[in-house]
Amino acid sequence: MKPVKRIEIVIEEIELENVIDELDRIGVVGYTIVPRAGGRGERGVRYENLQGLGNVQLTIACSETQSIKVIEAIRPILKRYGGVCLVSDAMWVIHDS
Amino acid sequence: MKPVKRIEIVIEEIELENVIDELDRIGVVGYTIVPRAGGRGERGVRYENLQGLGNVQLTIACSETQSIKVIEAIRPILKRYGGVCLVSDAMWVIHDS
Amino acid sequence: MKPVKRIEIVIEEIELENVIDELDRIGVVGYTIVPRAGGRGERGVRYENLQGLGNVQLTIACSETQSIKVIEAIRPILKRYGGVCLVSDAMWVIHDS
Amino acid sequence: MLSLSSMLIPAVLFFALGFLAQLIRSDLKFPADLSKALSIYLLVGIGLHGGIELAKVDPAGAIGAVVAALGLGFGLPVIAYFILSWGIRIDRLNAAAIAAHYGSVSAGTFITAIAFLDSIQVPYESYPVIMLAIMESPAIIIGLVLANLARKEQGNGHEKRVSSELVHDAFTNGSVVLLLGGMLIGAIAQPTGLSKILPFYDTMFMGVLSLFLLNMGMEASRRIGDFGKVGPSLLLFGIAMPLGGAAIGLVVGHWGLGFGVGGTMLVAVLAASASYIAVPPAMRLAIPEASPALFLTLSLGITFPFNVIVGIPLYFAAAQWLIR
Amino acid sequence: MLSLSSMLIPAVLFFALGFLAQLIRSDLKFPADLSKALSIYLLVGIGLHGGIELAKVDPAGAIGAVVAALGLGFGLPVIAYFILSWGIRIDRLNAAAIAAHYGSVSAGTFITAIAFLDSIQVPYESYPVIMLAIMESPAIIIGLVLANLARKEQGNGHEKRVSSELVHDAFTNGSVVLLLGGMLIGAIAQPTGLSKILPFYDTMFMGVLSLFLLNMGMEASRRIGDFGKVGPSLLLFGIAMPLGGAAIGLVVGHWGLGFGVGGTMLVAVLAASASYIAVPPAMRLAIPEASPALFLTLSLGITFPFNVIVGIPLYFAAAQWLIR
Amino acid sequence: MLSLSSMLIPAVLFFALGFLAQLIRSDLKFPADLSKALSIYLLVGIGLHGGIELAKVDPAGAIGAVVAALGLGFGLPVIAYFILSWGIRIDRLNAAAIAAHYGSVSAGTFITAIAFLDSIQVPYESYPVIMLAIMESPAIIIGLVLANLARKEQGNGHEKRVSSELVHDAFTNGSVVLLLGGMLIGAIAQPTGLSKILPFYDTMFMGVLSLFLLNMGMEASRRIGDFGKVGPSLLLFGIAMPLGGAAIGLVVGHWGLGFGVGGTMLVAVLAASASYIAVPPAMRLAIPEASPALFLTLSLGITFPFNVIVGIPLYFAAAQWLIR
Ligand SMILES: Nc1ncnc2c1ncn2[C@@H]1O[C@H](COP(=O)(O)O)[C@@H](O)[C@H]1O
Ligand SMILES: Nc1ncnc2c1ncn2[C@@H]1O[C@H](COP(=O)(O)O)[C@@H](O)[C@H]1O
Ligand SMILES: Nc1ncnc2c1ncn2[C@@H]1O[C@H](COP(=O)(O)O)[C@@H](O)[C@H]1O
Ligand code: NA
Ligand code: NA
Ligand code: NA
Repeated sequence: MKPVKRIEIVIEEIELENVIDELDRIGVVGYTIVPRAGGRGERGVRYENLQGLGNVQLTIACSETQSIKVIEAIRPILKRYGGVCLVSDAMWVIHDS
Repeated sequence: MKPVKRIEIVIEEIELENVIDELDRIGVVGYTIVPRAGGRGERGVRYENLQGLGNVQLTIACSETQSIKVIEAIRPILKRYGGVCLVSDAMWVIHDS
Repeated sequence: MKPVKRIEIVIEEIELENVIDELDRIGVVGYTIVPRAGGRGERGVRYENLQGLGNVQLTIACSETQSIKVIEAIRPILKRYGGVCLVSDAMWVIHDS
Repeated sequence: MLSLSSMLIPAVLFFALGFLAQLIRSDLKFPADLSKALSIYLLVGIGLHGGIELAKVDPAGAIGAVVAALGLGFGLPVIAYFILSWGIRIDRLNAAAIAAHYGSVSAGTFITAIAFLDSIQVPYESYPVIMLAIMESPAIIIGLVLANLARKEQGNGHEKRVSSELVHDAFTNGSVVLLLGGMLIGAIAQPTGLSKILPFYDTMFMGVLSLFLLNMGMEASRRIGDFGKVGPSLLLFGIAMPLGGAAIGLVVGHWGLGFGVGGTMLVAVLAASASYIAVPPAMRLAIPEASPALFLTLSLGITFPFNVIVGIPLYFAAAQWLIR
Repeated sequence: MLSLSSMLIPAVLFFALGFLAQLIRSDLKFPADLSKALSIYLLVGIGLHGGIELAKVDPAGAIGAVVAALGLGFGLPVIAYFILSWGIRIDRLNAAAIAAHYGSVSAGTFITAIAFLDSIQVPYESYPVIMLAIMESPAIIIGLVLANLARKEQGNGHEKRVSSELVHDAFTNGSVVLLLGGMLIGAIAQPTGLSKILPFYDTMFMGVLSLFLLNMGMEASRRIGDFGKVGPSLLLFGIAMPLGGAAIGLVVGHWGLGFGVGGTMLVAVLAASASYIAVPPAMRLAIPEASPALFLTLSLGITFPFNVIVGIPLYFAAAQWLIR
Repeated sequence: MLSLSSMLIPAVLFFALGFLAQLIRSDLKFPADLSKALSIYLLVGIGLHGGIELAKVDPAGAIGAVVAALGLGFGLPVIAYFILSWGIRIDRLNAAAIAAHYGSVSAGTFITAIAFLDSIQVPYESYPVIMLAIMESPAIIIGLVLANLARKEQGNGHEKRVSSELVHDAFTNGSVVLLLGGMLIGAIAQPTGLSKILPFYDTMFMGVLSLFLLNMGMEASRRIGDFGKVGPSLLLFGIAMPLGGAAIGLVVGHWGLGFGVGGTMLVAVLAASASYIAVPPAMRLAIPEASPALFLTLSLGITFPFNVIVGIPLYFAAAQWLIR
């Protein structure tokens, strides 16, 4: 097992594409998406709907150095569109495939 | 980034309303909901179905002091209806919007 | 609250049955499933689709000793089919039901 | 012979197909949202049809049906409760939760009964649809009252008062809203407009039912795993209670309401059926001490299949025998 | 009298049912995927019908409709913007976002208007469907242009240029693709093949609309909670703007395009309606400073219900009065 | 001319629309549950129709079709495997996985072929539907046998025995259950009851197909990104293999089974089509070393579009030429 940073981002469905473009730009390959999420924050209640104004939950496991790039890339998006980004420590079970 | 508590709660879909009422009562604004979850525990298997007896996953990032209130508010509900509540440490990426 | 290991596994929908069989074999009762997940990794992009080739997110809270068994049981599956497994520390809110 | 032909109406065959698919552990998946969509359609559709028919008949005639529905809705759960707690001697809280299921009704069973009557071309009164809508709720209230009495006896503090909130939930239940709403729209909507939406609710109705029952067969089959937890005496209850309920329903339908064979049989089906959509979540919330493994397995795993395959033709034969 | 009968067309009654269900806090759930499915069906269906009709008429005649649609699509948001920022004095960015909604159209309102005309058996021209497809996009561009002007004035650096990307998004919007695609297929598909798929898009159309409006009623009702944030003057705008738009639409439809009562009324509906499906996400992306609580509440919570219940019969009466 | 008119049958046009929508990066979303729902409907519907027709014809006649289906189901993947591993020289495990896809069938392609025959009003035998149901499974078994041989040669320990479990999965596959179940119900269900559900499965069938193909067009288009990974020789295989399969199918259909133009063409379509729903997950589980980027791109991104747009009319023309 190797230590990694676990980054958990909640943003609006419609922003997902932009965020993934950012991840590509900084060379982050792996991420997991949980669509159809809802929630509440400064911008009120959000839930999955016809307009696609619900949330998605994005989980990224990466090295500390990459995590810093991710955070810097994500921060302006969060500033502009809202959402949250939580960072914690985890151990990645290596399966050397 | 500021340190926060990450509270992860898994309860039945039908209890969600009560839990949110509790959060309102103790002044917790932000949370993320992942609906249509399933799982297994002491009360057997649960999955999303017509009766709405599936689970939802609730994630709350808050200050330690708030986290204590949340836990106290959630515990009786867990005792009565089952479910799990995990608490861990995380760093919140501040975007001062 | 008692300290536990939080194991987060992302695998393909179609493998879920095998993984649960493994959990039964090693006596892990509790888990939470978030279906319809997507993501990207070494094996390219995955998303929920007609073929059931999307991902599921599996969360398991268990003792450290159990966590070791889970990891050993999951590793060959990850090696063969891909996916990720993250392990972190968490506190379990006990509700002695 | 009646029974065999009835086994062969598509509705029943699709139920059997779903049941079998699950039994042989097929990987067939039926999206939960699809069954939610189908049940919305079926509830609105049955409501619309009912409303259109009711607009044609004497409203006064409905009063008897309403009274009968309330009587059954409040009476049946009490009967079930006593059988369960005094007869089968299961704990009071599970008894209350199960009783609520048998006091309420199953729209799926009711619609399958209508599919049965249609396929053997037997006419039926329009009043039973009102009874379907009315009987959804009372049993939920009774279930909670019984649970609270039980809790008082056990002297545990968890009494959840029959709060206005709970009564509210019982009567604003989604199924009730769709049924009553559909009936109202069917009764008052402007005819030309109505004629434009009816093809959707007519042409497709029995076909949609077939897919819905395919899924319900799968769900019923899933419950088999819990038969062990339920135990023989409760499993027997799952068959005896609908038979008893049907008997009461036949009496009420024939002598009480003076319905013909079709209508009498539908009242029997209402009394015999147990709710497996609206009541389970209500009981889960109101009586968390009760085990879904018991009430869901009984209503969805035993009574629903029994009514669909054996009950419906049986109750029909009985109604024919009564009214010959 | 017209108004009452129109209140009683099923489409409106289902909208009211959904609105009520939410109001009484029923636990009725309508899967998001179901409403996505219904809207895909409705957009393809209205496109197909339009395409079939258009294939029969003089294509030259369509040119006028196209020009009118572009005129309304670019003109209406500008008008709305000035009313909002100079009249009601809300900040420029919210003004721009709201204006875009009112410059665009609501397919749901348009189809409900057709349900209205069908149920009172009034014929209508086929050109308005093209206008529906065309009017989806321009307002989105205008909205962004206005927002950028506002940002320049405020001198904050966040100008997001009207990038080719954004224009791309506006014109490849899912609704537009389904509408235009459906129209094209309806116009060119081989007749026998077409006759095989039409029953699906014909027979079910109004029924599917009824379920879609049931859900939209629920969504509209959900917005009530935000009325406080919107405030009286904006709420008034939510009713005045469609009235003004309808007036312009009546003029364009009657004098500009020489349509009959049906067609003129449909142009009025297009001008009066505000988008609540395609434009909200576009504005959320392009003008994140604007509050969804304002533009969604206005378009979905105020203007849509107003048009469905009061507007449609009113605009029809006005069209009759014009063309008597 | 045949080919052009066939391009213009709605089924094909909707496929093209979906393909285009994805190509221009429209934000059009098609819920996964919706396509699951549509495929459940289509499989049950095609099964029902088949069963009804089969009940009318000589069951003995079906024996030949069953034998032919088994022959094609076991033979085609072997042929494909040798072409792939000896001809194109890709590794054995990917060869085995791809071969399984081409040995199995695509219900979507088969139903589109029926839409084609219906729209040019050409009759066809009812036996090919049985073949569709039978041909789903054998290729999956063959694929695994071939993979195990390959693994033995490579001497890596990962042999996964053709366990009873795997055979079970192959034959209890959801598509097979719905097809065979639908056929059985169509064959034995009580006629009046059947007549009540048929409108749903008849009236809507081709319309539902149109929406399903809209989504499949989107999915096919999504695969284009992986063309690079696939490479020219495999892409060529994706077009050559269906042509070869079709040739074999024409021989089997005409000389082997003595079918007319319609039936012969359907057998050709079965042999030419590659599975993109049932087999991918089976191969993903059984041969994890194989790359979905290869087998999905070939079956869904190349062969399916080729068959729908070029193949179907081509195979029909060939059948006409054979049987003139
Ligand atoms: N404190 C929090 N804990 C968990 N999720 C949150 C929190 N605050 C916001 N969110 C999520 O982020 C989304 C956007 O937040 P906001 O931009 O503050 O409205 C919300 O809809 C929630 O899903
Ligand atoms: N050890 C565990 N790890 C993760 N999730 C759990 C665990 N135990 C229970 N759960 C979740 O909590 C739900 C209710 O648990 P229970 O009340 O014990 O049946 C289950 O359906 C699971 O989704
Ligand atoms: N670094 C990562 N962070 C989060 N999720 C990942 C990561 N890498 C892979 N995944 C998830 O695991 C799935 C399979 O990964 P792979 O086998 O590498 O293609 C992906 O579809 C993602 O959902
Ligand atoms: Na009952
Ligand atoms: Na407008
Ligand atoms: Na084939």
